[in-house]
Amino acid sequence: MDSHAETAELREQFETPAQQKEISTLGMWIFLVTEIMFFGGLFLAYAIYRREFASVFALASNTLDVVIGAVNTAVLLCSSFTMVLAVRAAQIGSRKALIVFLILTILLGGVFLGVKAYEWNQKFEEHHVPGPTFHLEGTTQQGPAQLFFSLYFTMTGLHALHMVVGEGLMLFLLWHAYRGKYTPSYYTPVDVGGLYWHFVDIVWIFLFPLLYLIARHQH
Amino acid sequence: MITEAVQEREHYLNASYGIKSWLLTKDHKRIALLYLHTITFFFFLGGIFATLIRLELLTPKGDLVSADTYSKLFTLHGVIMIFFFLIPSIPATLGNFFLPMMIGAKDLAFPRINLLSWYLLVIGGCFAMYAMLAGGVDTGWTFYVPYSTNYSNTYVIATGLGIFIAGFSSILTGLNFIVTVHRMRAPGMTWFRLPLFVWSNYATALIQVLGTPVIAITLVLLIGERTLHIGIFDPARGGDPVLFQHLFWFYSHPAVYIMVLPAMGVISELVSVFSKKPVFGYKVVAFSSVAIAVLGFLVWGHHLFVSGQSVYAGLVFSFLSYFVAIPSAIKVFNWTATLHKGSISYATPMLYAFGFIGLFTVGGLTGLFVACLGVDVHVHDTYFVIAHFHYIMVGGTLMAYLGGLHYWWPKMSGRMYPEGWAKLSALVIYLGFNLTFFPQFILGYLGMPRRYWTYPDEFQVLHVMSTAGASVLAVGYLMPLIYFMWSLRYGPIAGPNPWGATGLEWQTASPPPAHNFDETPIVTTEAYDYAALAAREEVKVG
Amino acid sequence: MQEHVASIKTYTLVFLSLLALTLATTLVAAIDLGAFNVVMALFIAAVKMMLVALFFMHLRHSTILTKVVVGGGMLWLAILLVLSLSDFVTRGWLPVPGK
Amino acid sequence: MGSELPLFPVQASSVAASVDHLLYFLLAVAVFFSVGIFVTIFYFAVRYRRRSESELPVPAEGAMTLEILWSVIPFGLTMIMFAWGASVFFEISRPPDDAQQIYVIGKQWMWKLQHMEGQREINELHIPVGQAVKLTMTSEDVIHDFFVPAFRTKADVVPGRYTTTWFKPTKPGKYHLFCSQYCGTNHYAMVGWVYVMEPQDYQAWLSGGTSGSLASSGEKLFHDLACVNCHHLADPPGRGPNLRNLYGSMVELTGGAKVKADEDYIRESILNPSAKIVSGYQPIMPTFQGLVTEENVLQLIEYIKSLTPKPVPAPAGAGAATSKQKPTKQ
Repeated sequence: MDSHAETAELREQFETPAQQKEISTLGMWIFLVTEIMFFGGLFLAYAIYRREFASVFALASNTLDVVIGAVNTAVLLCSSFTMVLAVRAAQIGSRKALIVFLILTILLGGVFLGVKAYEWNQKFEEHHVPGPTFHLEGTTQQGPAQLFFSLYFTMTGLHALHMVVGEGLMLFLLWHAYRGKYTPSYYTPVDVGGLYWHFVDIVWIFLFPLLYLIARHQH
Repeated sequence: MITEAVQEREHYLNASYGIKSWLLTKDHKRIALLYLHTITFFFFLGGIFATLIRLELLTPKGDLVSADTYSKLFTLHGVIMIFFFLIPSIPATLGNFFLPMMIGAKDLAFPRINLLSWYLLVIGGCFAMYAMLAGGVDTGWTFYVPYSTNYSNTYVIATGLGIFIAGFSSILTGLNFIVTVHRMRAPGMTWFRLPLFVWSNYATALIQVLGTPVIAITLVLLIGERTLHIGIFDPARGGDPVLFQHLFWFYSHPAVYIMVLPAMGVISELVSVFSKKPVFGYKVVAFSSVAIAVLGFLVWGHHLFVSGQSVYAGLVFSFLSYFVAIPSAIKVFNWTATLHKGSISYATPMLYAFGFIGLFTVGGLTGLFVACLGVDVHVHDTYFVIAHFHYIMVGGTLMAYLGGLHYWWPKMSGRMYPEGWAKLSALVIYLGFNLTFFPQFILGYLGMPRRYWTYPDEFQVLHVMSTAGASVLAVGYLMPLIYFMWSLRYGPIAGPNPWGATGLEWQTASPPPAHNFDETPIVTTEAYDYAALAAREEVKVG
Repeated sequence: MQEHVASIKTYTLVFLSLLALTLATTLVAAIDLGAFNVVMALFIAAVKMMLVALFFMHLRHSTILTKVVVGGGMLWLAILLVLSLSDFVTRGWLPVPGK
Repeated sequence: MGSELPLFPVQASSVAASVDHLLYFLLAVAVFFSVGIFVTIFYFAVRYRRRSESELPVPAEGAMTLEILWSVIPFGLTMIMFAWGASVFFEISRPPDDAQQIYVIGKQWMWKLQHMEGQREINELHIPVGQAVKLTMTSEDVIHDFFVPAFRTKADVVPGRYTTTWFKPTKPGKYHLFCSQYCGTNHYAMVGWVYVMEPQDYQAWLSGGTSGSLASSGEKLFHDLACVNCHHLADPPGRGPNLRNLYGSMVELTGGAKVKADEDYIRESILNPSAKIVSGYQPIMPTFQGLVTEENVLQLIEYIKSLTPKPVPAPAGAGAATSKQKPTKQ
């Protein structure tokens, strides 16, 4: 594969570098629309079952630790912040800042995944994982309670998977940034990587209130 | 594969040789031929299952295959024909090959993603083939829960993964087409100078991008439910099986427009070229493609009228379903109007176009029957529905696919197909098709349910007629396979523009050079401007 | 398209408001607003989404086509949710079990 | 080669005629447009066939009036189809109040039908002509579908909830019953017959062999499962709400929501008690999920229904001595 050949110069089917950049971002945005529809299916299932089993969902949601959830959201927002600074660094061509901010983004992403792993582990210990060992205190409706946690694990699991892919993308960008490949006239991969990262952050922005904050007033 | 007889000019087929030049190609034309081979294989595989089903139904008793083999037959017929032949058929072969050429581009926006799309289809196909060879899947192509998750013990997961992967091939093709049409048109190629084939593939791409991800998440949930029992569709734990049907049909109804819209694009081209007239009401036909793509997403509930869906939702979906019928009707009227005062040639592609318009009209009108709440309660899940969607899929999309294949064969291979044999096979297919599927309308209204291994004796006469038609149809489909191969070696050499068409793809050589055009064409005329074409011909000759 | 380079100050301002909104939605959830809780949570999440999309994803000075693509994505998500829910919400309106 | 060749299904229910009239209208529109387009294309294809390769037809400009014409007219026709279809659909969806209740349980690959008088039938249904019948159906495993072509009615039978279909047979005879939602290997075998009989034949069939009405077996179960310990039928209220006069009434739940006590509510309260707690009571009732079969649930529902004296006289069909009127002894 001639990956070296397509560094800065133009791939053959495009007329101008600007056309190539605009096409890449347009392609990523359309890909993000497919991701919106992909997560959309899960949000539909969540909406239907929350409406049908409101009380059990509230009870189950209150077993999640809201402080950890909020802190984790802040961590992810912070990683978005460092990501956008990385893109800005690439725009103005300061290679060192680009590398620093990419590393920060990767680390913050790692922290988020670590906290998520800790939460999941906590759920395993409290027997809140759907299956034969499942038990949720305070309700006889164990079935719908398992439904909540199925949705919880599916949605956060899918989001975590997208985070892992994002981390891989960031490492790829870090490696090429380290080799000085990105210049103010050619930094499309960083911009496109940023779009993907911010999208994954937006998905979490919706997941956090829907999963954690259903009925905190009923504590 | 192509002998030296084709004049020794540099073109995309002899630009490079060897397996690597094909399996690692980034040329949209070569990728189109790779797709052509793949989907032809899957078409004949699905056809074998269809023949076995029809043979089994020759007699009321089940005496050819066992009951669960019969379930596997109709399931695999559905899965392979829909996901591995119909959905990729026109966009991936004719669309891949000609869309860039028609807009004057050197290639698609993302050539490497285009190759990845083909690999995804092949890998998905391998999963489906593994499931088939290992023991088949017996849930029906619709995979309804709770049967597919808790009660079937066949290869549901392998098939589901196969469709999941093949779905990404469709998404990436759609993404590629949208970006290409928006950003890589030749100078002068405004939106209203685009050939209608490009318009319909653009509308199809919108559906592929917006719809396919929902079937992806549906399959993820189905496989999750089947392996980990997450309970999302399990009624014992509060899950609702009707939710699966909503998620499934949200994609699967627009999917039928993924299958039929490119066919409409081909027909617009054929009708225009073979009556040497621009398509009547160009803008209306173009916008009706996009209208079908958009409205196609609002109507899926007509598959759930008797499923336990609420009565009021049934009203909403029936009402919206009639909106999506109007653009299709407009297209048929405009094609018919194009013929008026035209110079109509009876070349094989035009025979397929006539066949398409006739059969698609019947298919579309019976669609009004199943969208009507009162009648659908009776005909839902009967042979009436089977006849309806085969009229549109086989009578419509397949006819247009064959018509398009004949129409563009000289451009793709530099060879003409044998006209006489082609006309005969078109006629055989048309007659065989009607004999196969028209009796099924009557069967359906009589109440014969679908997916039945045996049936009451009084339905046998209609089933025998249908099976007879199926054998004629099978013969009709084998003929093109034979004479297309024959034409590659012995077919007469085709010039750059054998049909006198106005598209940009006919202004370059046949078969076209690797980069489509020696220099990027400048478009100055409107779409389908035959007068300008004639003037250009004189200039060249004079 | 990318000539415009936003200043660090704007990004920091957007970032801080995102943090503030996260805190706000967590605190608001503790107050019993009945059905309004969901609306409030989704509203705050939507504001945060707009902030990230407009500023961090440079949607503000993207091409019209990109904005249409994003709008289309949102609209299709709405079609999926609204039309599907139209079934689940109207169940039982006809006093016949299962209709 | 098989017996006679039927081309149109027999009309054997009150709704069949209206569905068929709707079909005739749709057929008329379809034939009109199909023939219209076929003939037009054939005529144009012959009239304007290509005489020579060099002829160049003058391109016609698109006529917007024509476009609007063949958009609005089809749209008008489709709206008629929609409205007429919707009215027939409501007729099919709403059973009349005096309909005779029959319970249907779909189970992988057989139909179990239960009459109020206690008769249990497998894959067969005997009903009197002229008497509307309401089927309340559920499934024990996958989705099935109760389809009687002669009656033009069909409804999916979904596990985990009740669905309803109804018909009023108008012609005595023996009609096909099909399962029309794929439910597994023997989906084809899940078929049966609906016998529509003259009223007196039906009475003769009815009186032959009955093992006590559904409500009486429900009452026995009510005691066996010790429901009576909490749900006292006499005055001192027990820990559970008194079920007398419950069916059809509006029940106030904790938190103020009001819900109608229909079959769905009773079934959910048996299988998922804490889903809806009546206000003023504690969520202490254990779940009976897995302890009771679908038939038991139906029997309990029928018994609870019998605790609500029916104001309207019993339907004509069930002339035999039903235990519905007399409150059974403790």
